[in-house]
Amino acid sequence: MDWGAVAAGLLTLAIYSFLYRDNPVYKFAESLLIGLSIGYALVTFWQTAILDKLVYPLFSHGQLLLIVPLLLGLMMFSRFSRRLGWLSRIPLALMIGAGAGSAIPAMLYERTLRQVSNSIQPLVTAGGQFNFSGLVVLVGLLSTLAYFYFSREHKGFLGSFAKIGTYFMMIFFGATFGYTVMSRMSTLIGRVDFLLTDFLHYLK
Amino acid sequence: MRTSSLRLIVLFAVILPLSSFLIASPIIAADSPQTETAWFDRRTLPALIASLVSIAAVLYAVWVIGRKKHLFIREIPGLKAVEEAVGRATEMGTAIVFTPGYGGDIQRPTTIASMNILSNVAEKTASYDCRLIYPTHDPVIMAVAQEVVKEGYIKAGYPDRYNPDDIFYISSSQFGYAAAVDGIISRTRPASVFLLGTFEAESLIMAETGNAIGAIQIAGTDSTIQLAFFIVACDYTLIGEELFAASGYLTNDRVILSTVKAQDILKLLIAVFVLVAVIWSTLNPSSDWWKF
Amino acid sequence: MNNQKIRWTIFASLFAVIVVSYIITLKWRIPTSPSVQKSYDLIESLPPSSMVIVSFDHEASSLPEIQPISYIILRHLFSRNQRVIGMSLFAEGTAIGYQTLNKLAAEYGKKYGEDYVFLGFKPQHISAILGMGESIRQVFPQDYLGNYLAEIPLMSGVENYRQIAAVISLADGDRTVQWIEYTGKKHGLTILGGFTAAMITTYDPYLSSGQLYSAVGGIVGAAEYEGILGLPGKANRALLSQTAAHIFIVLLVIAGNIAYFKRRKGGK
Amino acid sequence: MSSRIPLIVCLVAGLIMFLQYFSAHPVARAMFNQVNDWWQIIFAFTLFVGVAAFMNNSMRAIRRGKERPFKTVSLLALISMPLLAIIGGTKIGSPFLWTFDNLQAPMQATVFSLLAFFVASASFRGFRARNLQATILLVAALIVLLGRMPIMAYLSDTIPELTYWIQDYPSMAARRAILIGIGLGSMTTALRVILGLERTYLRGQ
Repeated sequence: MDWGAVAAGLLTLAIYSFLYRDNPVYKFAESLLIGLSIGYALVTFWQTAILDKLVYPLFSHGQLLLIVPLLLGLMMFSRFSRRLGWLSRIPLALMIGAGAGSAIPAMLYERTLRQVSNSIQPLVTAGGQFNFSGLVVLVGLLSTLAYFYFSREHKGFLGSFAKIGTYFMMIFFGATFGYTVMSRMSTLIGRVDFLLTDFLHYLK
Repeated sequence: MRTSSLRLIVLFAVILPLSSFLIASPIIAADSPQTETAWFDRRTLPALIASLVSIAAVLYAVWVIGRKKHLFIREIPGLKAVEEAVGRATEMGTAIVFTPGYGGDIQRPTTIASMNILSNVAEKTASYDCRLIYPTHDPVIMAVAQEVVKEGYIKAGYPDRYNPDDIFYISSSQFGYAAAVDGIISRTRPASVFLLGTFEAESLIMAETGNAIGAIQIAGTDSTIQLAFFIVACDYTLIGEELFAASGYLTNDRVILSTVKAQDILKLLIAVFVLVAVIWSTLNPSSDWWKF
Repeated sequence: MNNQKIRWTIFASLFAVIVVSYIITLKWRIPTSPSVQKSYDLIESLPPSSMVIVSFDHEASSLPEIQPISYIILRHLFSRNQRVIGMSLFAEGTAIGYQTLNKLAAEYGKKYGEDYVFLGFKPQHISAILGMGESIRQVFPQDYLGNYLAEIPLMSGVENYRQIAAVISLADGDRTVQWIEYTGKKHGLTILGGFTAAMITTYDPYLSSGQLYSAVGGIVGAAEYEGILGLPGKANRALLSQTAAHIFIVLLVIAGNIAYFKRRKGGK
Repeated sequence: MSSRIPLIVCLVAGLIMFLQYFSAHPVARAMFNQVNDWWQIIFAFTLFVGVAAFMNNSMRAIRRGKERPFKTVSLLALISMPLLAIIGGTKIGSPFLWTFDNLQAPMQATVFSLLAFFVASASFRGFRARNLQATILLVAALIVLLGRMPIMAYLSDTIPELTYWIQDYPSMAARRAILIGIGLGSMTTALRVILGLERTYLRGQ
């Protein structure tokens, strides 16, 4: 008997019991999942960060610079002290600052420049035909941008133009929802497959 | 410290190296052959120009527009609801659940924007004496959120009401976190749920559970796909940039408000750029100067 | 009906719809798209005991869509007695790849180390792809289980891409693009793709230029493949379940509107 | 002092990371990797802090008798993973991986699959034609739902084509504009952080 499949099957059903209502069986599965996943994270980070990036390079290869992150990491523990608690803000400031610094050009390039440049297409195709889709993109982009214009009340021309933008956004939201149904259903089909095949051995 | 010395720091630390960098970069770029090891990577030139233009716009907005007496920002529907949401939780004597989503870490500006709203919500919950529960998947976010909430409680004048145990790390696994938040929502039955930050697939798992217990839900995210689910399942949704503007609107922070103005200036520039480029490409299909 | 009861009804019906539609196997004759037929023909035309690399370039979350593809392609390979070198360019694909290979190899009575092998995962995928063109052993000195490649019978005589008949990349992102760009021209490797439905259009340009030999897309592609082989399996079932689920959701949207307009009429 | 140092650290770290983006020089790349490694080390320590707080809370709850059985399950599960890893390693066939594969992973997959149910309940409730905008949302969703139905490829050419057109043009245009806004908002937020104008997290005391 495959005890793994039995355990997995029972836990699968325990999680599904939440769909009826919150209950002790779900709560048990939830508590187990929380505990296991925290433990798993501890092991993973111990191996990939502490051992591989700190302990081995520092003690086996003598990369002394690594004392800095070691100290910064230890400073995090000052949170448990009332007097020295502010020390933990130094590693936090380093992480926040470094993240913000790389975010500026990265965000501008990926989120802004690339999107602008990908939206530009000639309104007349090579064959001399009017490019209706291109016009739709142009109007959609500009009107949605108008919706995100905060400096003025949305009245008059700006108001109506921004309103067109909301229609485009609704198309986007609706289409995205419809588009993702397939992958969401796939996850359920995957579990049903597991239950019927590996747990109940109903299907081969 | 404050403004004057801040400006000095900005001037020396940012403007000088950047401007010399900008002047020098085309020369360096023209001189050195494009190698994989150049000091200045020519492929990043568009990002560099965009960064400098943006930084200029932000500094202009903070120093010039920021001086104006009244900074107008259009109404954002979800924000009026924040007050209502806290009020309702107090009235009903229940808690508020606030969570930042699985997709973000502290590196992500969205998380910082979410923190600003959290700070405002914390001030309100402090003065109404309403419990604020903040589960997160990221221990760094937990640490920062504790600082933010503590500060909010101090600012509101009730430091003793702050309970660090209510701002906690719950699991690093996406669906461990989702299961835990679902459990918290269905057990504490909060009157209001705030889902603000970068969300992934867990968005709808949380939003539907919140909906099932009848909570007012205010969501906001920069994950475009999850926006669709929030729009369908939540009462109010801050769409993308609205989340960033919201933090200024709520805190009435002049700096944030003026940077929102800078964003508007840049949006105008982008609109003009797009129009010019579309006309240009229509008249001259072989051109591609607008390709990055 | 109150909201809670409506929710329960919806949940129970969805579960029933999926389970029932998954149990049914339809013996329908699905028309085969040219790209799937081309993939089938290629594997069919390889001489027995050819070396094929199967790379699991996807994450666990897209497993439901990718797995039917990997199953049917591996079934085809093993039934034709081809030899399979498994690997992954995604950390998450590693365990999945190993388990999938073992499961299907067992079905066909294949032996690890003689008929198939799993090399494991390499980060920095571009340098891994490039490096294997020089020497596979350099990039993967050991297999996933820690055996040295020199000691694995299957790998004797396998130096680099020159001994490889084809690469099959099962991807939910753009990893296959890197296979195409870093091996295609230089080593003249034949590359097949297995993709999630969402990714198919991304690969259209590579298909039409011939850089990508052919592709099996989504569960539709997998079901077509199962159809050719006459082995209706997971994809056939999933195809029916997906269709049923989509119809169910459409009906729910319509029912929601009917309920809304009825209530509004009653309210007035 | 206690409030100045974090601000300076933040500014310096931000500037360095900003500038390295524009360089392909090995020194810059190495520095970037260095900072990334540091980041992971600090993150791991922060994780220990978070886990310590979690265990602390659970122990206190157990002592108070609040939800005793469930907190005990969490704690035992938490401790068992590192223990299993120490005893049997983390390679294939180890009890650690068995636990992950047969307990944790299936539960995670199941929680993920709850989404299918919630997509269903949300689509019953969320697509009502209340006004023009809601109607557009409804129509777009219905067309794409039909177009994405796997067997639709055999039934009709128009609906799948229309679906692709919607996704590639009107929907994409709105998505791009949303992304542009997010890019700008992120940029100004990050800039405020580096310049010390945004320091909710560093204030206090």
